[in-house]
Amino acid sequence: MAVKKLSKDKVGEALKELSKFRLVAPARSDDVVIFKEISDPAEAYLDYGNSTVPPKKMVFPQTETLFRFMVGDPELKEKNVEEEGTTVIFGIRPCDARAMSIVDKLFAWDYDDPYYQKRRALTTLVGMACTEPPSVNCFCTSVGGSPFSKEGLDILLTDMGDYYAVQALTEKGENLQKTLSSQLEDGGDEKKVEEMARAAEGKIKRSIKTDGIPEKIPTLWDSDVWKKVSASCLGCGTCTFLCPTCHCFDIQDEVEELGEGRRARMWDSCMFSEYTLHASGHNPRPSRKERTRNRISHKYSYYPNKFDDIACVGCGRCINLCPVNIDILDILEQVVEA
Amino acid sequence: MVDINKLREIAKEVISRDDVRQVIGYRPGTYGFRARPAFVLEPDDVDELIFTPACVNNLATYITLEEKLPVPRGQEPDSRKVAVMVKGCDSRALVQQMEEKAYDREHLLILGIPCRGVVDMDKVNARFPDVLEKGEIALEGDKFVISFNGTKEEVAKDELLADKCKRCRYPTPLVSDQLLDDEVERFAEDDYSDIETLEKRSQDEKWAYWEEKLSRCTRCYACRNVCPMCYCEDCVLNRIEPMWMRRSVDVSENTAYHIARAYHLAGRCIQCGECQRVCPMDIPIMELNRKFYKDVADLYDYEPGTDAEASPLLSTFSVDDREDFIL
Amino acid sequence: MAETTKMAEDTKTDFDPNIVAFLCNWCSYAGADLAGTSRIQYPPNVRVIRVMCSGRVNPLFVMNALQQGADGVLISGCHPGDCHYMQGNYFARRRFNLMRNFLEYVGIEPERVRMSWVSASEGAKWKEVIEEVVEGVKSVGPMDSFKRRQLNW
Amino acid sequence: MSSNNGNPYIPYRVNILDAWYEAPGDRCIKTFKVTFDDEKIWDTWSHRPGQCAMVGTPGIGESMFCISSSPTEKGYLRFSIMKTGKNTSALHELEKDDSFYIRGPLGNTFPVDDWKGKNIVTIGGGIGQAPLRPIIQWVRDNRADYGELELIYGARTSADHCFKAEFEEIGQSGECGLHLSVDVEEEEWPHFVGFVPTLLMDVAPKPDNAIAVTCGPPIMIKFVLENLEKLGFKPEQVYTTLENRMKCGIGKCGRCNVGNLYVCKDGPVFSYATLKNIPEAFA
Repeated sequence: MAVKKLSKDKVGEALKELSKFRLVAPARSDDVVIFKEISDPAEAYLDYGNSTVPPKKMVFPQTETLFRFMVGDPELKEKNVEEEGTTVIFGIRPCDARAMSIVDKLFAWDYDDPYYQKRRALTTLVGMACTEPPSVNCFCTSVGGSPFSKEGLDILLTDMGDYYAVQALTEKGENLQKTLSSQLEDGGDEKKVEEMARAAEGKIKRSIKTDGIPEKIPTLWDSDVWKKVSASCLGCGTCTFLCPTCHCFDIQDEVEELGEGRRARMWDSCMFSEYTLHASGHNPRPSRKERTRNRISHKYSYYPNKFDDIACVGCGRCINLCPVNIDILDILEQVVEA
Repeated sequence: MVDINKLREIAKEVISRDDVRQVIGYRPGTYGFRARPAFVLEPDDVDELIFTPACVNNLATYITLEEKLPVPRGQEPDSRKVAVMVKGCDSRALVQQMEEKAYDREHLLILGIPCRGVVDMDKVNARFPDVLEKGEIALEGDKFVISFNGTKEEVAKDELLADKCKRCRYPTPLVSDQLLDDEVERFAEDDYSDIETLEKRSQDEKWAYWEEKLSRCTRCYACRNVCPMCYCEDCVLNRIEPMWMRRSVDVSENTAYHIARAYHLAGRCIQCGECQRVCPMDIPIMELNRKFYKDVADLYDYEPGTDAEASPLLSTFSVDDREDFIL
Repeated sequence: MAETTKMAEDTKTDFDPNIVAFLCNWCSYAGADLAGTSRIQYPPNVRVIRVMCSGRVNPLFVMNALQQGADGVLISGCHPGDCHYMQGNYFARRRFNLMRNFLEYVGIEPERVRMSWVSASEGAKWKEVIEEVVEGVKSVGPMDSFKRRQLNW
Repeated sequence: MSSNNGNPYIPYRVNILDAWYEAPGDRCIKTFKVTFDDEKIWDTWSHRPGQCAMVGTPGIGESMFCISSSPTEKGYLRFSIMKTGKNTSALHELEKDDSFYIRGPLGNTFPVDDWKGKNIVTIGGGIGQAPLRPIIQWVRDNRADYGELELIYGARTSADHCFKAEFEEIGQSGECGLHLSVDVEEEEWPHFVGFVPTLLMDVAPKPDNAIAVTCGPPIMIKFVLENLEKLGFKPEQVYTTLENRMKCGIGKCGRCNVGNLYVCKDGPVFSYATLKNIPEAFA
């Protein structure tokens, strides 16, 4: 499909048009950028690097009801995800969209996860290409992505100065483009977009050679490397909660007075001590060493083993926000050297 | 300024002792201006140690963080000392831990670093964005000297100084076995103006203020885990029976979490500011802790982390405690 | 009484607050009991939870009550010096003085968390305390902000 | 799956036909015999020996347990549950005619079809007999397909023995070898005294054309595996089951992995040949 143009002074109008869906866009709260549902186009903050919390929470909410119940009543009321309607995530970065297509595989593995999949099917991803890397710690090009990656996206926008180049990539994207037909113009310059994509790749400063890492990691089971890289770990959930591919969750029942309750799932982190704690008190991963080993192994060995993709898109959030500067690239370098 | 060679020399001496297991200090980070904790196990490792205004972490956390794993049959537990480098503020965490009898003083070898202030890394990154190459920060007089990529820039101290340092009343460690530098005179006072401003707002304004901040919380528990005073082996947050704190994330649960966290630090928080520093969502957590800190000082004339011989505030009382709020 | 509360505003008088009271077994519970056996009339808004001592009351209890829909919480124990366990009420006093100030700081009105000393012989005082607590809670209205909201999916 | 619209997170309600205690104590074991509240679920339900189900009650939680009845036992499922935590304590409160909820069947199965024509040895300890029971029942109900069946089982005391009545019946029928043990000497105990791995060496089953299946406390499994090796069993002839903390049971929630295998979905049944290469399996 031909590349269209969305003039920057028509962005507000386009967002207004899109707000007939559940419209999600980056917004500011103090100095933090977060993706959230917006009703007013003015809330959208498009001059952003990347959000602190990845937009995965829009298809995989941090807390999600699975079903409701009344204690003692046999009837269980399943949550109807479809009620939420169509969602448009406007301005998602290519790495975060790619993360979704990676996590899709897990949620469709043998058992369909109805909550995730229904919501995913109802979601259209309008990506914003990274003409400049959002952070110095971006390394998407090392793990199979790129600042202009189209994987997982339905539409890709590229900031061309006074307009956005609009490329529809899927049927969903084309449909959305039709919705915006009165805001879009013809004449986007595809060649220029490609040129910018190449230039953007060159601006990614950090990198790691991932060849051989998935095979190497299992051989390092007893290696000192894990103790070394986890010594300063605090065991908090920052790296996992802010990771666009981390998908582990806990399931808890919550009951209100009068017996009304719900079973809900919520994000969990493999870095928490209680994550693997048995009811007997035994913990197969008793210290931060084992937990760090599992986190890195899961991303760079177990996941690619099962689903072919490394479960890391190189967004750099865990590096930027780790309280003690544990740096996944630093760990991987030590893995390679070990 | 701490002489880096002297620091390494002392660290080398310490780690070479038979009764010392490790030295916890600082080393350069992996990118930009960051520094990170260093765990020195061998004399040769001391060469990576540094101390600069980028060394923001409170290393006292690691004293209580280490898991107490079962000792394999036939082996003796490692009872050697842990040596730890602490700034003035960090040292108060050790004092408070000792006041609470978290461990034996004998367990520690404290290397005190008199400190003239550390930077707020967010302010540094805002001022010098996109620096990947390893840069250095030094404090010279009332200026920070920032060098990276062959350039050198001076910035007024006040511009990059961490907020907690602007209120620091204990720049020299309150407890140490050895000071790595000359004592630093107190250079700041705390007037609690930030807390008072907030106190004066209406109830609705206060709730709205906190609702906006706390609704951002992702409950990653970085603030809990980084806190040197949060060292309960069985945290109330991990309890499922009874479940005091739910894991689900919404304004009510998040507020409950932050109230509980702050309350559990009442009379214990030593103002190192780590919780607020590590918060990825920029929640002003210290404004919660400081409210308790201020009230504890006003009502009970108590300052946590200043006297290892004192009794913890809430496990003691005075018959004359104020009770004008009681019906 | 040590602290005066605002009188209920006209607009809020039809609001019937739920108040959870944690009463110590030895004094306040007996005091409330005495009020009952003496047929003293007082507002019926209080749900009593008996604890062995006011020192047993964890601030998490208070928070949980507010989260679960209580509009106000009262903690009541023996007068200073009278604690069955010698010191429990002194610990409680420190705890809730700080807690109350703190809740006010995050926007939860101090009228919602009250503490009182009521002895086993003070049936009449129990009535006064309850009246004041209820008036206080009425003056600030229902507790909506901190209440759990999970019931919408 | 009929009544949950294919949503694997929605549990089925089951009614307790019968419930009884197997073993006393702080960590007592209770067996539940249940059937589906909605009889129609039986039409679509099929499980195999070794498979599991998430068992629990909405409002309390759920945890993973093996289905301790064989598919050859029609009209009911059995669960034998040790009282350990919040959920199991709540389950232990339940009696005949009460209800709870299950999700399943989950996980893989013992390859009982591949074992046809072979001798089978089961080596169990304590509650570890629960996943072995469906195999025993399956073999007994398909007696002609299998060779000799040898049961080795032990617990701390005779009172701690699970499935006492069934063992007694099996012992009396003489249809298979039965070897019981207690850890410590007690009066009037006619059988072996000592730990299960020792009993195993005492029985010394022959490895030829045999399959050994073991389940029990980790320390027992460790020594049983060693001893089986001494007896000449090859890793491919030895099977065991693993357990870990689980939440979803369907390979999504992430926590139960050992190495790159999810115990809930790739397991709980593993051959020792597989586990030997996964250090985390015995963590």
